[in-house]
This record gives sequence, structure tokens and C-alpha cells, in this order.
Amino acid sequence: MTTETATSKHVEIPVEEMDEVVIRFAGDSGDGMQLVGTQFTRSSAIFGNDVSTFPDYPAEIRAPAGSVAGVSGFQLTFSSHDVHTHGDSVDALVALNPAALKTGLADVRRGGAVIVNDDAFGKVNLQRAGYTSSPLDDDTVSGYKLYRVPITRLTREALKDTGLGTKQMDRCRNFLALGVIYWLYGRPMEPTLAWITEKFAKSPAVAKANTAVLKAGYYFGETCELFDHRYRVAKAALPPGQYRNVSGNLAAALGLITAAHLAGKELFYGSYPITPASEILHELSRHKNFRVKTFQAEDEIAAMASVIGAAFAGDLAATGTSGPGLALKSEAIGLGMMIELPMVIINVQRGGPSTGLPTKTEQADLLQSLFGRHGECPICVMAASSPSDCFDSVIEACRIAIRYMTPVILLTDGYIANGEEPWRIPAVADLSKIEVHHPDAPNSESGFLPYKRNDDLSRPWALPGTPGLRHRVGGLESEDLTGNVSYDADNHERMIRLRAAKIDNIADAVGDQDVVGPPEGDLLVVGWGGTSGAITSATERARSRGLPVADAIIRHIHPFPKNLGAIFDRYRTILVPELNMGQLRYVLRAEYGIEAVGLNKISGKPFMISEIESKIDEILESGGVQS
Amino acid sequence: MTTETATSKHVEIPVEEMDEVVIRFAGDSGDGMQLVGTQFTRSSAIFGNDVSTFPDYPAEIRAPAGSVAGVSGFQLTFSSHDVHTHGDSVDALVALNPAALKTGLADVRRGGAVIVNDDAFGKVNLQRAGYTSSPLDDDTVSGYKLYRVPITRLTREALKDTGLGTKQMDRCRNFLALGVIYWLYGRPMEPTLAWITEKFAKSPAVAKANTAVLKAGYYFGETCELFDHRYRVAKAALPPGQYRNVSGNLAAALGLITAAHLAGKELFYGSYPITPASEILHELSRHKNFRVKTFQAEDEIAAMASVIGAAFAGDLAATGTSGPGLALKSEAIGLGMMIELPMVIINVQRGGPSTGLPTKTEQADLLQSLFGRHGECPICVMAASSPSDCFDSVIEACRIAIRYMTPVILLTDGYIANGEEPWRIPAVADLSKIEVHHPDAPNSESGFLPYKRNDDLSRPWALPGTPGLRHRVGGLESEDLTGNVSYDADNHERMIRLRAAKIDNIADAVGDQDVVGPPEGDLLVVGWGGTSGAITSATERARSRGLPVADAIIRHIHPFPKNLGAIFDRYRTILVPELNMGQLRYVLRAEYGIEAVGLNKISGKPFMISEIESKIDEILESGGVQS
Amino acid sequence: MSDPLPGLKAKDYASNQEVRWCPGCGDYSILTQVRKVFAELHLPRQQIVCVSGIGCSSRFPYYLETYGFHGIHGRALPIATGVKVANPELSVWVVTGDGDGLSIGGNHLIHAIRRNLDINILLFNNRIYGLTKGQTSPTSELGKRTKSTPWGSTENPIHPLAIAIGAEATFVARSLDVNTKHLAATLHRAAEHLGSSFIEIYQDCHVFNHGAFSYASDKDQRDDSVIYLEHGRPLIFGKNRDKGIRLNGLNPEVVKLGNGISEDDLLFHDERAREPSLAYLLSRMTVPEFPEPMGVFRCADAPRYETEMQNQMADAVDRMGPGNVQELLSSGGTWVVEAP
Amino acid sequence: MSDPLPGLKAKDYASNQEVRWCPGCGDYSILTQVRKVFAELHLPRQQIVCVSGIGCSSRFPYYLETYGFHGIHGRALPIATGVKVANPELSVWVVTGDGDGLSIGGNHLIHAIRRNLDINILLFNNRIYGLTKGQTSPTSELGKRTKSTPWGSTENPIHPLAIAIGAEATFVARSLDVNTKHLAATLHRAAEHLGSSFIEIYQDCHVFNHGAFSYASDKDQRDDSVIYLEHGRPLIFGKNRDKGIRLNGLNPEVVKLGNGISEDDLLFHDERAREPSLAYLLSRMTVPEFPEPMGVFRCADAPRYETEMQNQMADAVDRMGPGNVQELLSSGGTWVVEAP
Ligand SMILES: Cc1ncc(C[n+]2csc(CCOP(=O)(O)OP(=O)(O)O)c2C)c(N)n1
Ligand SMILES: Cc1ncc(C[n+]2csc(CCOP(=O)(O)OP(=O)(O)O)c2C)c(N)n1
Ligand code: SF4
Ligand code: SF4
Ligand SMILES: [Mg+2]
Ligand SMILES: [Mg+2]
Repeated sequence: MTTETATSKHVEIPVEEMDEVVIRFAGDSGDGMQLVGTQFTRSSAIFGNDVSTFPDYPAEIRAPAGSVAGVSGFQLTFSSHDVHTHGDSVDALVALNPAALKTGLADVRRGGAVIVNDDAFGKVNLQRAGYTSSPLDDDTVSGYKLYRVPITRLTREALKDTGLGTKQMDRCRNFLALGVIYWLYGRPMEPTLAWITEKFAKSPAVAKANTAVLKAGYYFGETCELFDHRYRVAKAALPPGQYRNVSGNLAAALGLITAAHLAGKELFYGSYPITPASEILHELSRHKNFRVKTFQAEDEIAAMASVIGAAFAGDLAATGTSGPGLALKSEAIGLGMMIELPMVIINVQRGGPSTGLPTKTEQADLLQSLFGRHGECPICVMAASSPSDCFDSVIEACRIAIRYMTPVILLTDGYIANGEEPWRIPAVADLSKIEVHHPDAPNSESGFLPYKRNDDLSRPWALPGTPGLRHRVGGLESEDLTGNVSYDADNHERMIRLRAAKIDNIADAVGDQDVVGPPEGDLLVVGWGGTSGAITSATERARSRGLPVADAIIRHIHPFPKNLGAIFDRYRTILVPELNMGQLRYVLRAEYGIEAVGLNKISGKPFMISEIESKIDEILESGGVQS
Repeated sequence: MTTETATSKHVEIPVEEMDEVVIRFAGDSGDGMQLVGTQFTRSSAIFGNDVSTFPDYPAEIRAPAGSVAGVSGFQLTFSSHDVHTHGDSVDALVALNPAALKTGLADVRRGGAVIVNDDAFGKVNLQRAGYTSSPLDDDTVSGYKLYRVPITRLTREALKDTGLGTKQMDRCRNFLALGVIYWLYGRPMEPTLAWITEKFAKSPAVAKANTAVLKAGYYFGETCELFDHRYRVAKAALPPGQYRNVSGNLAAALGLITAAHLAGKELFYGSYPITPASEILHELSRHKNFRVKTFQAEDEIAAMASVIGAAFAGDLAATGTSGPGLALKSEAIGLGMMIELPMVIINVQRGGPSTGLPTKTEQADLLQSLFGRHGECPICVMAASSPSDCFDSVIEACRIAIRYMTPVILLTDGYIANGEEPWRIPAVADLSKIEVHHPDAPNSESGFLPYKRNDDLSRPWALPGTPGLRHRVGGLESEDLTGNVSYDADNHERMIRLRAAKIDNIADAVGDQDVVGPPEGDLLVVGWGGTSGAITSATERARSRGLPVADAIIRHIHPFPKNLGAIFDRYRTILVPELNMGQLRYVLRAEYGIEAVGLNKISGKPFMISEIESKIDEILESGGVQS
Repeated sequence: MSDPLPGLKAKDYASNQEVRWCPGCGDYSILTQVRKVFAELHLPRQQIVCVSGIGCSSRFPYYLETYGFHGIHGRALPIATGVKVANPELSVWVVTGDGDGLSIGGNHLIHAIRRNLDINILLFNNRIYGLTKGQTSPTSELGKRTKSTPWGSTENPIHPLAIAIGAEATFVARSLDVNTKHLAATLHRAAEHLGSSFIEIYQDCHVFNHGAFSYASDKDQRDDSVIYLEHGRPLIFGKNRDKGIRLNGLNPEVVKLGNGISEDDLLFHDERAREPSLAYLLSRMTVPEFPEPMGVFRCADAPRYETEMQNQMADAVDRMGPGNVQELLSSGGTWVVEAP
Repeated sequence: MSDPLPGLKAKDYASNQEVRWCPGCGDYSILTQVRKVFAELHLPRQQIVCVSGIGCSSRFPYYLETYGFHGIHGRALPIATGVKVANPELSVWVVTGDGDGLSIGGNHLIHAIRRNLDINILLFNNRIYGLTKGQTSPTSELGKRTKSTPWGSTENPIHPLAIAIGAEATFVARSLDVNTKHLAATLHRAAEHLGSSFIEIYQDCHVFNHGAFSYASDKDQRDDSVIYLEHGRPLIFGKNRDKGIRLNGLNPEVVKLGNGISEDDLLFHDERAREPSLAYLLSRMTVPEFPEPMGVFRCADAPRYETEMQNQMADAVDRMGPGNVQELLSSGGTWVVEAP
């Protein structure tokens, strides 16, 4: 951390170099916090930092104004090096009302900055937040750097000549706060200014107001003597290329469109809205000129069934849902596996069980994904590990589904689905095509055999409309080769084993499991899905402290990569952090007989890096296996 | 095996004493084989044998007449000692047509009896069965004792003066065959004669005809010189008491009515028809005078939801289904676990996946039962091990559901659901009551707390209609104690752990796992559900051959009995025979880290005792663990 | 938490939970009326069970000081069926949305209605998915742009009342969130009806579909776009009550009164018509061609599921005596094994 | 297995699988007619996809030498929706039962119908669950004794056509398994209709509900209990065609022709009536009070889902050009990180 001096028009304010900053914007649901969070993210990314975000909004459509339940937050880390999570402890909290202060303060590191809208700490708001006296005036905030900015007043001031009403003016407050923070962290205003112009092209008055207020905030920072420091976070050394921010849901949608392109197919997406998966449907339904067919079904069962029908007729077919929807799809997924057609089911996990905590994150649908079907019904299960990884994972899921003629469940979760990070945009031309083969002639002397398998044990994908390949599929047991209904005992046993063997064959396609860190030794941290970022960060930090810790992020959960068992043999202790009660750990025990240590959190919140780091320390200190 | 001489009117035929006989009646779907099988079962049971049956009928409503697909079979063992299965190899096959011979012959032991309807082996029938020449005339049946009985001719003969048409006469053929067999095995005709009189009370002509034909068959055996032996199977030394035959489905239905009685509740049964569970609904819907409320819902989801509603309002609520239905119920079962109300879900397993083999048996829904719900959603899972055990298991399931305020899944399967065995009728007065407590006053100073738990960690079952206990339940996470909606992180974690701990507590109520055989040693055979009979028989036989084999039939799969782990420690090898790809074995590996040996069959057919016995021999001979 | 007393007020039906809909949401008004009607009907609070599915509307039970059940998406009706069958004495109220009740829950709606259990079904129709933030619903208009249909919806909407009538409904009505008097009166009627009462309540989703029903609520539009049904009375509407509905064959048409057209020429409403064809025909009248009917379209008697079940049980007990479990177990062909 | 040739016969649409319904089952007759109509329509075999759920009726696809999909219980329609949306060129035929289509699958039926995809829905109504051996179905009569209702059913049955009409159906018809000529003609009409065609086919379940429709099939009853609808023609029936249906207000009544009542006084059928009220009213006519109408109740035009979707995509391509994936990935605010 170096300190130098920057010159501004009015005052000279020292600039502190920081490696990484965690900032949280928090305010009432109506205060536009998601918006400023997103803008700050973009500016930081465009500036050249690596960024990771965590939007956290209330479950209610609109909880009572000013209440603790109604606080909407947006936290991000921006950094001069790789980041994998939204950050543990907050360096700067921007709190637009008392409730936001109340819910956020505990996460601010001692000595961190707390920037409040001073005007919002009136009696009514204090009461709504459950404060009896102003926390700004007692020792609630002692130990933090408190900055009281009259955000409401400044906003109104900046807009006083616009003729806008007070209510309209106040709606711009978030931009004032953003301006102040832009100044504080030396962010460029241009991307946001450009965004405002575009976004409000149809209401120039609003565009003008927001522009004015953003600048007013920035200049306030520059002009007033409130802050005794500015901060700078240098650019991260990111691989060169063209970048954008993506959330996991956006990346998944883009991945599906890209996969369809790579497969030379039209995309069919049949889905029923559910938090936090709906955005995939929203995004896809925008792109009609890609001939994306989005079908909002009457329920999840219909969505799944429509996907099966579309796959039969030859589209690249996918659906997206969350836990309760996956439960409803169980029976139809079983049909999908039985008729052996390609389809992808994206399950964006949320807090369960039942309706649970719909806007919170969790990883507790793994066992349902693996086992939530009657009969012997193995299918491929994968998990994406970060927002941008959703893109790659979806494409791989489509690739596997088509090659192995099978449903693939891809697990993501609320954390990576809504979280954003910069993503280096791939060159589509460099992505390998997804090979699709539709037969156009019979595959045997006696005609077309819909269940005659290739070397992968996959059956042919013959499309309705093709002369000479007419056949029937269904959920009753199929006779080997012909696919006719068969009640034969031996045939049933054979088909069950063939289907399982085919799924096992997918391990041929997924490659070896990667390990980062020492290739053998005391501790391997194993993770999957949305906790991967925290795990990666924790092991990186531990290694940077000289600790011998490796980590393995598992994308392929069924089947596992072939070398996984051998990897486990090389470490004394295996730690499996999960946002559930130990589901992967259960599977590892059953599959490999290993007694891993669990770190389990099931509070609807993502891991903090430090939680995992402490566990690593604890294990290494105690020198061995625990449970 | 002793041989003595019996005197009959016309000839003296030696009587062979046998320990146990396996007989199979087989014919076309329309031939009434299930009926004669059931009658033979009853007569044998009433005679004093122990009996076990296996009806095996085609999946089609009516497959083509005379075809192999259309064969309907009914196999039973009757014995002078305890029996647990329908028997491996058939001592006597009664084949009413060529197709029945074709499908059944392979199961007849060398030297066994094959009794055919000689009149049915005409050209057309042979063709329909796929024979080019009559198997009776070539060496197809060499090595068996073939008895050619002109069943059709004898039947028509016996009825010639009745004025019945040929078609009507022929419909009585099954009784002729039954009569012959009754004579052959020295069974009493009375129970069947009485049954005929009662059953056909409204059509005396039919009653008379069937009576005549049954007797004609019996006397034919006595008179003709076709048979050179009769057989006798002595009474089994069954515990004294009143007996009846029950199938698993019937026993489950009776169990539910009894449980409601023991709990002092009305029974609500909400279900949607599905093979092989429908008979539970049929049986229950007959007993309106027990105030049993049967609700045939529009689908399985509605059935499950109705059960939840009925439980909320205070009925003893249950549902029954099979694999596909259980899949559909997943989401609602999750709600049931979340709101913590008592309910029982009977899942009669059939061949899967998807529609699979609906009329065949399998044990492949175990993992779905344990894990087929999103989020952390543990519930109690049990399995019944025989037809009559369905009665006890259902009552225990109800008892657990009420005591622990939770859904309980009880697994049965097609084999025990349709199979019959003699059942010693319990004295209802001796069964212990199911304690139910409905609070009628608030349980805290601040009013009623619907989620305030007792020592078992169960919450109170307060019924709508009770003044002062008004409360709301739902699928969103509930606040500890109050049950109000709560998005609080710590509360979520606490509630998830509380719910899991409550389910774990059920182990307090289930008692220790029993082991039969040596308490430690080389080999423990572990089983669950419908394969228990075959396992018990196989280990009994092995032990009678002096082999050191123990067996443990697990009724409680989640949670397991507390002593189970300790039991496993005492044996060198654990063998787990299952009609699936190894589902219990998977769970045991995950829960206890034991590497059991699997014996897995997944052909829609139950185990033969010999299959398990061979495996036992193989393991003991090889002297150790295999996999 | 004390027991119900005579003279309970609307506020006594309010639970201690903060109501959490968006400011301006039509649900508030409906909640107020429901509480008021409960009080007016002197319904004991412990006898009421309010069951819902998932959606903004489905938060309803939390705000009532009665027994309540917030179910899962689409399944309010089968849950309510279980409640009512288990205890027919309870007063069962189901709250559902156009997505909850007509999309994922459509089948249960049909079947609950045909079974005609004595429950009250309030379907809050805001023509949008509120809770999931603005996707198209089965009642959204063709061409409507929503989050899931940015190019416009390509689905013909369904009409809740037509679905209910198609499913043999015995009580069908419509009201509007902000027409509090009419809403209260309609709720009264529903409560009184023995059998499934189905009310479609037009409800403004202030955030995602504001103004969907402004034609029915706005002062300057409503008189021309809404018509109130009164049993036995002609169909008249308009600010000056100078317009009416006349039948031309089977087609309704709007006519102006006067000039030789009198009230007697108009269609007369008959809630209790032998056949539901009139109710069906009325359900087809939509803005802008017609004013949309409000009130009770149909109210007829039919066997109720839970009552029939009770009758069957009583009948069985009459005929066979109350069930004796020991006898039941010992039926079906028994024999005795004697002690050796 | 060879490609379709001109002049395909009905038998060419028969697969090599043995047909396995019970002897006497009404399904046989329907199968024969469907094959015949396929041939008459010159439908290329590879263009046909027959989709079904689970039930006796749902075995249908196995017996057709076309593409076929035997789905899961109740889900034939959403599967068919996926097929049709993915490839609108295919001729999609859905076979479902009264349980498959109206009990577990009722919601999908409503939604498929309202979307008006160009598919043909054949609902085999035998008023019973055949495959599961005789439980009550949603169309079983009140009081009916079945395996699941030994004391008689306590549920009011629903009427498939009323459900379809309530769900905005554009083509609604009824026919009878054994009236082969009428059935074939009705299938023809359904195939020609652009949009969802819904045909209820009365079907005798020989084993579990034999004679349910004997009033419509028996020589000595049918003339009085069935009436054939013809577009633009008065509703006349009876052995001597001497009886007719007249409207009394909105109530149909049976009248005898003659004695001052002429054909002109009768109700005239209009398939294409602006409003479906006539179709609805006809769907309410049931034996014994009325003869039950057979034929096309309604045939109307409305936007079709798959066509609208195609239009939207074409429109989008017109307006924005065909999607370019690279451009899409590179949209939404990008920046460049230069090589260091
Ligand atoms: C099984 C399942 N699928 C989807 C959802 C997500 N979801 C919750 S409410 C809702 C629709 C709400 O619309 P509506 O019923 O019209 O109620 P409103 O919010 O408009 O009052 C959806 C799709 C869910 N909770 N559960
Ligand atoms: C999820 C599920 N539930 C239940 C069943 C059992 N089942 C199969 S067909 C059927 C009903 C058949 O009746 P219907 O649709 O009228 O057809 P039919 O046999 O009468 O032609 C049922 C309940 C099933 N296969 N799957
Ligand atoms: S989103 Fe709409 S329906 Fe939901 S609470 Fe807000 S205004 Fe009401
Ligand atoms: S059970 Fe009925 S519907 Fe099924 S095949 Fe037999 S006769 Fe036909
Ligand atoms: Mg809505
Ligand atoms: Mg049927």
C-alpha cells in the first residue's frame, strides 16, 4: 500500500493504492441500488480491474419502505488481480438509509468507510429501521470512517432548475451517491454517462437529470473536504482481449445460443418462470432473430415435456428452472433418459427445501439431480463454477447431450446466476463445432433400428420427416435395437446396463480433473459450483502464505472424471466446502470410500473466503483428518 | 420323503410325503389362472400349510389370445414349514395352453410334473405360441413327468346336461384343472366349494357348473389311472391363532384402517390410480362404514397436496403410488416435510425407469425416496418385507409420522403387493394405541407457537377449529417457534438442522436392528423390502447346511437403526442382494464406509432363493470380500 | 390470540404480520374487504382456513388472523380439498393468482370446481406474474409485451370465467379490487353459496401491469365498459343507464334505450338459469366491443363432494353398522391353527 | 420400411406391431379409420408424428407406420407442442384418453387448445380408466360404481367439449368409434382445420365399461339419442327425422315437426358462429333429455402459436438481420484489455 499525492482543483488529497476493494451499495428496494452497483461494476471492469459481484435483494416484491426486510444490496470486489468472489469484508459501505446501515455494518471491516445519506436519518426512517436513536450519533459507527453526505439535499440542489418535482428529483439520489464513489475510487464516469444517454434516449429530461446528478456527486467529492483520502486500485493483468460483464444467467443464455450455432441447430427453450432462473428465459426470448424459440409453458412438467418433443423433432432443446421446478420435472426427465434424446436442463439452485428462501443461494439440489428419478435412471450432471463458466459449461452440456443422446443437468446457483464478472469474449470461429449426425438411411439390412448404438453406445438421432426411418419411442422398456416395447426380462437388464454404461462413457469426453497447487500432500480442497470462487481464493491465499494446499473444482459430477479417485489418494485430507449439509461429500464417500472433511453452511449466503481459509488453517494446524 | 399307500375307491395310489411343493398355474389371460391360484392358496393355507404366492400377469390389458405375451401365471409354494417366497423351481406346472407351457417349462425342475390341457394343443394354439410342432410329441418335455389331461373335453362332458353353450362351458375349465390338482395334492375342496356358492350366489347356474366341474376334476384324478403318485405336504407348525391370506396391498389397506383406529382418527386416503398400487385405493374405498375417506385425485400432485391438507385439518392422511407417481409427488412431499405434519406415502415399486415394466417388480426407487426432493429435505424412509409385514409396517409408519410430525415413505413392491401369504390375524385390542396430542391451549406466554418443539423435536399438531391456536404454515422458511416467514440466515441454518435432527431422532423409536444367525463372523446378508423372503430362505438353507451366514432385514432405511454400524463391524463380508443396481449398497457405503458385495438383478423378476444361496456359497468358498 | 367474541371487527381478522405488497397494489383493497366480510358474516376466526399457492396474491393467508396455509405453486386447491374433506365444518377460502390458478394450477381448478366442494375460490387476475416480476400469464393479452415476451405474446388468453363455466361451476362471479362495495357484496354471495364459489377479481398489479383494468376502474371509462348483473333485471349500463344488452339470436349486442327499444327488449339476467349457457355467453362479453359484466353470473345447486362423501359414510354406517376393525381383519376367509 | 409412394393404402400406415387391445375394444375401429384417413389425405408417412400419453388408447402410436411417441401419463400435449414448434411442417396427431387428457393432463389440454397449435387431438372417451383396470374417470357418471368408487362416484363429471370450448377451442367435434363413416369424415375435417382440432370420440371399453355408449350405437336407440350437426342446416333427428331442436330463449328443447312446427323454427347449426355460445349450448345437450350432437360443433379461425412464432422470428430477422453470434457475444458494453 503506497501513498502518493494527487492534485485536484481545490484540495490536495492523498491517494492510497489498494490491491483490492470491496464495496457495498445498500438502500431501500426502491432506491436503485442494483442499478448503481451494476454501473460501478462496469466502470471498474472497463477501467481494467477484475470484478466480482453479488446482488442481494429482498424476497418480497416490495417490503415496507425503509424497513430492514426491504434493504436491497449490491456488493462487489474490484481488484488489481484475479478475483473469484464478491469479497468477505466490506471496505466501503454506501448506505442510503438507516436500515441499510443496520443490515450492512456488521460486514464492514474495522476501519472501513461508511458513507451515509445524512438526510435520510430522520425520525421516521430511524424508526422504520428499528433504531431508537440515530446510530450516527452514538458509538454504533465508532471504529469506522463515517462520511455523512447530504445526498438528498445535494441531489435536489443539482436539479433545482430543472422543474422536476421533489419525488422525481429524489429518484436520482442513487446517481449522486455513485458520483461520489466514482470520485473516491477514481473511476471513469464516461461508461455510465454513455449508458444514461442510451437508456433514457426517450426521456431526455431524465437523462439530463441523472447526468447532472452523477457529475454533481463526483464534483462534490472533488470539492468538499469530507474525504481525506482517495483510493486507487490498479488495473489487473488480465489476458488481452475484448471483455464484457456477464452474470451466470446471461452467460447461460448466450451459451445456449452459441451451442445451437455450433451445432447448426435451432434452439428451443421451454421453461416456466421461477426465481432465480427466469432471466435465462427473458434473455433468450429477446433474440428471435437468432430463430430462438422460447416457449413459456403452463408449468415445469409441460416445459420439460415440450423440450422432449422438440428434441425428438430435431431442435437443440433446453430448459431452465430451480429446485421446485426440477422436482416437478423428475418424471419427464426420466422419460428423456429412457427415449435417449439430447436435452439440457439448467437448474439454478436456490435456498430450499420447499419454497424455502427463493432469492437466496444454496447448493442443495445435487442429490436430487443425481437421484431424483424413479427406477435406475442415471443421467449426466454437471456444475458451473462462476458466472462466465456458465457459458462454457452450457456449451459442454449441449455437446455431451448430443454426443451421448441424453439429458444433461447443469447446476448453477443464485450466487453465480445473478453475480457478474468480466468475461473475455471468445472468438466464435475458434470454438469447436458440435457434431450432429442425423441419419438419412436405414442402419441395418432389416431396416432402421432406432436403438442400434455406436461406439459411445449412443443411438441414432433420426428425425421425423426423414423417409425410411420411421420409428416409435416411448417410456415402456424398449427392445434392444428395435425399440419396440419389450417385457422380456433379459432385455430389461441389458437395456438398463447399456444405458448406465453409456452415461459412464461420458467420462471419456470430459477429460481429466485439474488440480491447482501441490499435486500431493496434506490437503486438497474440493469444490463444485458457485462456491468455487471462494475456494479458489481461499486456497490461493493459503498458498501465498506458504501453506501446502491444493484445490480441485469439479465440473463433472456424474460421471466423475476418470482420474478423480487417483487424485484423492494423493492427499491426506480432503476438505469439501458446500452450501448444503454435505451432498458432494456423501457422493464421494459412496463412490470413492473417502472420508472427507465437510465445511457446510446453509444460511442462504455464499461462503466468505475467510471461512474456508480458517478451516484450511484449522485442518493444517491439527495436522490431519477430522470429521 | 416317505412313501405309503393310500386307498381310493378304484385304484391304490402311493402317496409321497413332501416337505414343500411349488406349483404354477399358467394359461391365457382369459383362462382364470389368478382365480384358481388364489383358490389353491386358500385351500392350502386352510389345510395348514405355510404358503407364499406370486401372481404374474401380462402388462397388456389383453394380449393376443394364445400368445406368449398373453400368458397369465400364478405360482405358489406350500410347505410344511415356514416359507418366504413363491419358490424357485416348479414341482408342478399346470399349463392350459401351449404358450403357457412355453413360458413356464424352463422353471420346472427336472423330473417335475407337467400337467397340460391336451385339448388345447391344436394347430392354431401351437402356432400362436410359436411352436411349429407339438412339444408334447417331441423331446421338449422329456425329463419331466408329462400328464396329458383332456381338460376341455372333461369339462364339456361334466356340463353336457346343463344347457350351457360351449363358450360358457369352456369358461369353467380352470376349475376342472383345479379339481385335478386338489386331488393330486390332497387338498380339501370345501373352502372353494363354499367360495363358489357365495361368489355366484346371484347366478346359481354358474355356481352349479363350477361346482360340478371342480368335482369332476377331483374325481377324474381319483378315477383315472393317469397319476402314479399322490403327494402330501404336512401341516406346518404355525403359531396357533386365526389366519387369513393377505396380499401386501390388502395388508397395507387394513393397516391404514387399523392405524386410524389406534390413533382415534378418521383416515383420509388421497391417491391416483397406478399399477401396482391401485388395489390399496380399491380396498379402502369399500370401507365407508369405517369412515374412511378415499379421494381419487386428478393426478398424483393433487393426491399428495390433498393429503397435506387433510393432515393439516386433522385426519390420519396417507397416499399410495408407484415410481412415476412418487416422482410427481416430490415437490409436495418437500412441502409436507417443511410444514411438519404427519402423513404416510406408500410407494409400491415397479419396474422402471419411466413407464418401464409396470406390472413387474423392482426395488429401484430407494434413492428417489431418500433424495428425490430439492433442498435439504430428509424424511423417514421404511420398507416392508413381506405381504403381511405391510400391515405392521404401515402402522409403524403412521406411528412415526404422528409422533415426529413428518411425512414417512413406506416402500413396498409389486412382488409383495400382489403376492399372498397366510397371516395370523392380530387381536386389535392387543395393539398399542397410537398416541395423538392436539393442543387446546397456547403453549407459551406470548400465545401459541406452532414451531415450538417437544423433546422429540416435534412441533404441536394444532387443528383448525381450535380457538386460540390460530396459526399459518407454509413452504417458505419458517421462523423458529413462531413459524412466521423468515429470511434470516441464522434461522434458516437452525431450522434445517432442527428438521434433520428431528428425523435422526426417529432412530430412538425404531429399536435395534435384528440379526438372524451367528452374531459375528464371515458373512452377513443384508436385505430390505420384497427380497427379504428370498434372503431369509437362502440364509436359512445355508445355515441348515452348516454355513456361518447371518442375515439382517432392514425395515428402517432412514434413519437406520442405531446399532447397524456396529453390526457391520462384526462381519468380514456384507452381501446386499437387491433388485436394482445397488442402491442400498450405495447408501451403506456413504453412511458406514463399508464396501459390501452386491448381488443385483434387474430383470423385473424376484430373486430365486438359489441365486442368493449360490452367491453365499461363492463368497464363503472364495473366503472373503469381493466386489 | 384470544377466542372469537361476538362483535368481531374487520381488524380482528388482521394477523400481526406486516402486509408486504407494493404500495398501490390492488391486493390491499381485496384484503380489506375480505376481513370486513368475515366480520360481517360473524365467521369465527378459528373456523376459517385460508389456503393459497405461490404468488403475490398467495401471501394472503399470512395477513389473516385465522388458520392459514401458504402452499406451493398451483396446489392451493387440492390442499384445500384435503382440508375440507377432512373437516367439512371449516370455512375454506382459497386465494390464487392468474398464474397460480390458471397456469400451473389450471387442472386443479377445473377439478375442484367440478367436485363442487363448499369452498370459496378467489382468483386475483392481474394478467401478469407479479411475484416473479413480470412474465406473461394465461390471461395476458395476445401481443402483450412482458419480460418473457418482449416481442409480444403469441398465446390466445383464456378467460377464467369461461374455464370455470366449462368445468361445471355452480357459482361464478366477477368483481374489481377497487370497487369495494361490489367486491364485499360479491364475497358475501360467495360465502353464502353452498358449493364451489369462483370469483374472478380484477386486480391491479401496480408495478408490472399497472392500468390493466383502468377501463373498469377509471371514473371516465368504467360506466361504459362495465355492466352490473342483477338477477331478474335487464342488462343496462352507461353513465345515464341508457344502454343495454339485447340478444340477437345467440349473439349479444349493445343497444341504446329509447327509439322503440325498451327495457323489456333487453336480455334479462338469470343467475339460476337451468343451463349455464347464459353465464357462458355473458363471460364472452369483453371490452371494447362490450361492457364487461360484473357480479354473479351463475348460482346453481348441485351435489357437493364433501357432503356426498359424508352421506355415503353415514349411509354405510346405517347399512352395515360402524366399522369394527377386529371383524374387518378377521374377514375374507379365515381359518384357525390350533395349538399343537 | 420403404419411402412413401403415391397411392398409399390404409394398411401401409399399419406398423409391424401386433395390436393388443381387448377383443371388442372400440379402439380398433378408431385405428382403422385413422389409417384410412391418413391414406385418403395422402399424408406422407414420414411427415406424421403421433404422440400419446399413457392408457389403452395411448398405445395408438405403436400401431401406426409413422413417427410415433408414446409419452408419459397426461403429457402427450406438451410433447406434441415441442414437436410442432420445433418443426411446424410435421402433421401432429395426439391420442389421449379421458383420464390421460382430462384428469392428469387436463391443464395441458386447456393450454394446448388455447395456443391453437395446428395439431389434431383425439380424445378417446370411454368414461373409465381402461389400462389400470376400471377406476372412475372425470367423465364417469355421478353415482357410477367402479373399482375406486364401489359406493358410487361422488364427482360431477366434466364434459370434454365444454372444457375445450371454455378453453377457446377453434375446432370442436364429436364422433363415435363404431360410426365409421362419420368418424372418418370428422377426422378429415380435423385434419383440414388450421389450428388445434379437438375431437371427442365415444369409445366402448369392452371390458370395464361396456355399453356406456350403447344409446349412441345401438340400432334401436341411436336415432333418438344422437343428432348429427350439419353446418347451415336445422337440427333434426329421429328415425323418421321428425324431431328437431328448437331454441326457447337460451334453452334448447326437443320438438316434434309438424303441427305448425316447421324446419324453419328449428335451431340452425352454424359452425362458424362469431361466438362459441352455440357450440357451448350444444355441448350441454345430453341423453336422456336430449339427443347428443355428433359432428363439428365449431370451426373458427384464430392465430396459431407455431405460426405466430415463426412470423415473429421472420419479422425479427427482417428487422434486425439474421442473428450473428459473435456480435451478440460482443454486445452489451464491452472493453478491450490490451496485451501488456
Ligand atoms: C413450482 C414452481 N414454479 C414456479 C415458481 C415461481 N413462481 C412463483 S409465483 C409465480 C407466478 C405468480 O403469478 P400469479 O399466480 O399470477 O400471482 P401474482 O404474483 O401475480 O399475484 C411463479 C411462476 C414457483 N414458486 N414454484
Ligand atoms: C404418473 C402416472 N400416474 C398413473 C399412471 C397409471 N395410469 C396409466 S393409464 C391411466 C389411466 C388410463 O385411463 P384413460 O386415460 O382414460 O385411458 P384408457 O386406458 O381408458 O384408454 C393411469 C391412471 C401412470 N402410468 N403414470
Ligand atoms: S408485484 Fe404487482 S401484484 Fe405483486 S405486490 Fe407488487 S403490485 Fe402487487
Ligand atoms: S381395457 Fe377397455 S379400453 Fe382397454 S383395451 Fe380393453 S376394452 Fe379397450
Ligand atoms: Mg398474477
Ligand atoms: Mg378412458
